[in-house]
Amino acid sequence: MSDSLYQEIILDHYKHPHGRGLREPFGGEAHHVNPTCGDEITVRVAIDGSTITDVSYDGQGCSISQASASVLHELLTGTTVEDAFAVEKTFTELMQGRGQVEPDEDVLGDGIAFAGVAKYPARVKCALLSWMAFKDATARALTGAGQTSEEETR
Amino acid sequence: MSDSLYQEIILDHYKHPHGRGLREPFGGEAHHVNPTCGDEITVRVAIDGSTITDVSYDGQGCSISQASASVLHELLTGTTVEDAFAVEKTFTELMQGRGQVEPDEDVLGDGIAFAGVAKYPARVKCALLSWMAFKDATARALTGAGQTSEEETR
Amino acid sequence: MSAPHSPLDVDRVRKDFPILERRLAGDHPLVYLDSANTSQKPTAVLDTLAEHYTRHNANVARAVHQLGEESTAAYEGARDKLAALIKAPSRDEIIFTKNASEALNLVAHTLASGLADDPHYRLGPGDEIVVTQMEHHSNIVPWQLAAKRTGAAFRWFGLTDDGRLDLSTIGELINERTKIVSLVHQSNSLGTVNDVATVVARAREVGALVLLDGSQSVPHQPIDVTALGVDLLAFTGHKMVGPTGIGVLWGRREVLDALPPFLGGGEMIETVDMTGSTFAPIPHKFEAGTPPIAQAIGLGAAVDYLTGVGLDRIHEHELGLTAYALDKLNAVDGVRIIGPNSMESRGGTVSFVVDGVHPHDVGQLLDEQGVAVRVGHHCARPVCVRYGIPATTRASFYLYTTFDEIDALADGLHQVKRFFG
Amino acid sequence: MSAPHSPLDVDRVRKDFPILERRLAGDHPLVYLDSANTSQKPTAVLDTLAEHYTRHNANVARAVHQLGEESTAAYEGARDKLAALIKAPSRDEIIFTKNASEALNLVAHTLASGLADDPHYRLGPGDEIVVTQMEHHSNIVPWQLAAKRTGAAFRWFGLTDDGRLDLSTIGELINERTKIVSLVHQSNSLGTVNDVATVVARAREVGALVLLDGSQSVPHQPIDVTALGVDLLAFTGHKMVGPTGIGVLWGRREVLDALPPFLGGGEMIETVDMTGSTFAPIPHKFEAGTPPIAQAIGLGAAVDYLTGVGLDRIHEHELGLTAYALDKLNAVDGVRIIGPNSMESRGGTVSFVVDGVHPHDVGQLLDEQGVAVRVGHHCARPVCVRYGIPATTRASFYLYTTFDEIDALADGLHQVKRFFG
Ligand SMILES: Cc1ncc(COP(=O)(O)O)c(C=O)c1O
Ligand SMILES: Cc1ncc(COP(=O)(O)O)c(C=O)c1O
Repeated sequence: MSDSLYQEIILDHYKHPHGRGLREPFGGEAHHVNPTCGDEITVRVAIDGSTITDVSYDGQGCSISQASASVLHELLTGTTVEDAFAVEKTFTELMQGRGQVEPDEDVLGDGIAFAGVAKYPARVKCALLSWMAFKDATARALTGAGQTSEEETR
Repeated sequence: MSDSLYQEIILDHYKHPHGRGLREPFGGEAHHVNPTCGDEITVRVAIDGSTITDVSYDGQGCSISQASASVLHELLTGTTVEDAFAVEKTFTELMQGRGQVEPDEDVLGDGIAFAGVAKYPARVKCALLSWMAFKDATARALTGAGQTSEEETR
Repeated sequence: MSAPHSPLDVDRVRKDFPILERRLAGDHPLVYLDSANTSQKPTAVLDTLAEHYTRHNANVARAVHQLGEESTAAYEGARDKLAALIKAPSRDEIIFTKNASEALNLVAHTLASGLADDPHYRLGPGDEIVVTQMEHHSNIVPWQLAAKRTGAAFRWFGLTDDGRLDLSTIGELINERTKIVSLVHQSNSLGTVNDVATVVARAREVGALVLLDGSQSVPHQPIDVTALGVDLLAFTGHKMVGPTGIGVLWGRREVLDALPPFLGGGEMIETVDMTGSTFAPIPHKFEAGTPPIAQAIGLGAAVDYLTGVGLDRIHEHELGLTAYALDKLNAVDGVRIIGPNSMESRGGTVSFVVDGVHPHDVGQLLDEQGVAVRVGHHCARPVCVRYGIPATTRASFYLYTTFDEIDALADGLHQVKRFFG
Repeated sequence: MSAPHSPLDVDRVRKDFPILERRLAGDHPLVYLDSANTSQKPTAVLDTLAEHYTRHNANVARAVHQLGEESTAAYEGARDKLAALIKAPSRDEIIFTKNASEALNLVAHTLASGLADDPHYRLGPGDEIVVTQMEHHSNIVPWQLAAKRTGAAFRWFGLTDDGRLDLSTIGELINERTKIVSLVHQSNSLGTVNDVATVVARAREVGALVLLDGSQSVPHQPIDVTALGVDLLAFTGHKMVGPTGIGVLWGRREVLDALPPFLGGGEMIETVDMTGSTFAPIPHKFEAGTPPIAQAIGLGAAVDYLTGVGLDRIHEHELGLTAYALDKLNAVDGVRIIGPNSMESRGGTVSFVVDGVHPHDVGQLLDEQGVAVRVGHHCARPVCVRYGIPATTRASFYLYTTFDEIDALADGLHQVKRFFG
């Protein structure tokens, strides 16, 4: 299964998720649901100055959505908000590239394992679920718009 | 054009219609319209006892609908009501037979020229327009239901 | 478990379906277990489509030329075939729609429009609409919208733990205020075949209409609308070896006559004037615009194909497959059937969950082995909510399904479990 | 009159349309002059359909398996092609329907449903709907029904003696009470191409929506929805060398977002609960149930074909044919053109009457010579009423039409006159 969607890295993150669990303190939280498959995730972001000090999460869903949250945690914890949004943008572009975009390991780290997912439109939503919740939670943390947002990710 | 819809007989009746024109007295009248092509006909029936003493008509439309009214006049004037309905039934069956019904010249006279029309569903309505108005007018004459009826023939 | 005998020569049947020779990624043969989603098409249907377009293509009911006559005859001939298939009392009772969803919406919209002369066919405040919790979204959403528009109440039958309609409250649920009961014949997510007779009997007592969603039953068994006793029946061509883009609404003449028009346009009229229009009799009243001509003709060919093979034999074949599949799946550790886990009143659609593995992952890994199943809520989300699961994996069978393919599914599930173990 | 030069290699084009080799009764070659009714299909479209059904057939948007991915990619790819064809700002603005009639009804029904949040998109008493007297029934009846349902007034532009919109009263007809103006781009019975810019400009002044019926224009000329300035555009696949069973509604995102859902069902939802549902964003919000998948893909191939030949060149070819046909027909004694009798703002559809011969007889006799035209009111009866005629004979052209075929029409008319003379 070398062509498989399920790269070793993804399976690893799925079976041994990094940084899972919701933690305090946090500046913004977002809960996203994929209505087509019922996957859901809650993401919390803690910010100190311009640095993201923690990304914590909890949720349930398929291996792709769960592993993606684990990678998200790993890539973005400790970066600046600006860098985090740049990574988020690159990851989203990779996912929406229908398999035509070359993944950049320097930027995406383990995230490049998701390159194959881009060929499966039905699964792209899974991979992006936590990233969209992250964007939302960060925006809330930055604007102080209150802690929680509920959303359905299409 | 031997296979043509337009048999000599039909053309003859179209160009030289028999008994055309609305006459008095009459016991029942019916006005029928084919909404798809705008053809219309008015048929009047005069009955004495059980005998149809006159079928008069006027209208406008294609050669098939006009020739058919002329044949109708010729076949049914002077017959008994019972015989007239039998002829009407035979003609209707021929028209709705999709070209599978063998026409009976003894019953239908010049009406057999319409056998070819049965193969053209769009034209069957034209051929039947005056016959349906006739049925209606006769029913009105018999029941004394008043003189006129307006109808759209489908 | 050895495969039981089938009344069909499935190897021969499969030769009629060219797609079944398709090789997938990794040179896996296609194991297509997603027929409840859409069925595959036999050569006979595809040839009919091609023949129509290359020899007879023309618009219907509007032309006096030869192609027009041919096309009209073929289109109306398809109506005859559909009428015969479901034993409709009259061919005029067959309305061609684009799919089952349009057929269901047609009924909901016309009842909600308020345009019917007879108040019996007008939904309003105080009226009740009854569906079930196992309906496809296409038989839920139109009624929710109709309720919202008219003020009628939207009510539903719940489900028992083993995947059946809970009819215990039928006496209260279907009552004097009920205008219509709309329910599925065979559930597309659970496989349950519903007890239509009981629902019809109660609806008759209170004078409610019954609309049956036959999307998952008409393709798989002989249907007789008069014996069923329902007022209306909706089904869809693409699930019965026909083309996409075509569905059917059957209704008793009296009911279809009483419903006001739905879509307005060319050919559904009797006469149009700027100051007002009158409408054609059924079936044309409900067929606005150029109908799916080639698709109706293709569906006619599909009916010929299915009746040629024999719907009773197809049904029997599927029952054999289903019994075999239930046995096989129940033998896989950690697999739990969602829906009836016995052969009583069920069809060839089997949903299940695998302990600890998300259905998306089940489906994807099966696909990597060439086994095509559907995962998700199958457009029947309330069923998943009822059973407290996010989604299921669903295998569904048809006349071309083999016992070997069910073995492939079971083998695939073992591999899924090893992979995520 | 000698045939003018055409920018198309029509002989080569004709080889792409297998039906054009058809021989009719009496071994007459087919002279197909009924393309405004429905067009013929090129091999490229038929091959695409066959390839889809025999290699990739599966339901869309619901499957994680390979066939499902392929089918979805092809279906959504067709949406991209349609968006490019009409220069839509976003692919999401392309809604697949079953035909133009459904597209037009979708707008009328959703405006009439009263379910929109924004009152701008809810018809009610005091509001006005404006159409024209040259609309196809599919753009009259839905609005008459909507007016009946909501109490809105139904109004229309009249026609001038030479077959054009009478815009002299536009200032009064389109006023502050006008919610929507729905008009045809090119008339299917008169051939008139309407002055859309003037209507749009006035509608903008009063804040009315403009829906354009492009059924007879999109197949025949390059279209740019932004340049046209309309809010919504409806057209139909079967008239543009595509399959039957597929149509398109384009709308500006803001407008489509504001309209409430139309048909309810599978895949137009975001989430369904028995207690209420939410809806998917466009385009899926308006695509309930299994869409006409193969038909949309086939229409995509039709778009490729048309753009490959070049819509500007097709348009120019048709203008040449039309000028030639007007000359030829005007030269036949007793033939009177219904509609513009000049080349100013008109397309390749020519209606006429023959003195003393009923259109049915004209059409039938032409058919006996292999010439297929349409006779009747062409689903635009008010036009016939306006000009005091029961019906017309209509010849309509497309990219595969030759100048010889127009000669055949003129010869046929001479024969008609001799026959009934
Ligand atoms: C101008 C116009 N509008 C609408 C339609 C309706 O299209 P359809 O029959 O494909 O729904 C037609 C063709 O029939 C037409 O010519
Ligand atoms: C039970 C049931 N009803 C309705 C539908 C809707 O059919 P379609 O998608 O063809 O409109 C389906 C299938 O999708 C179904 O399984």
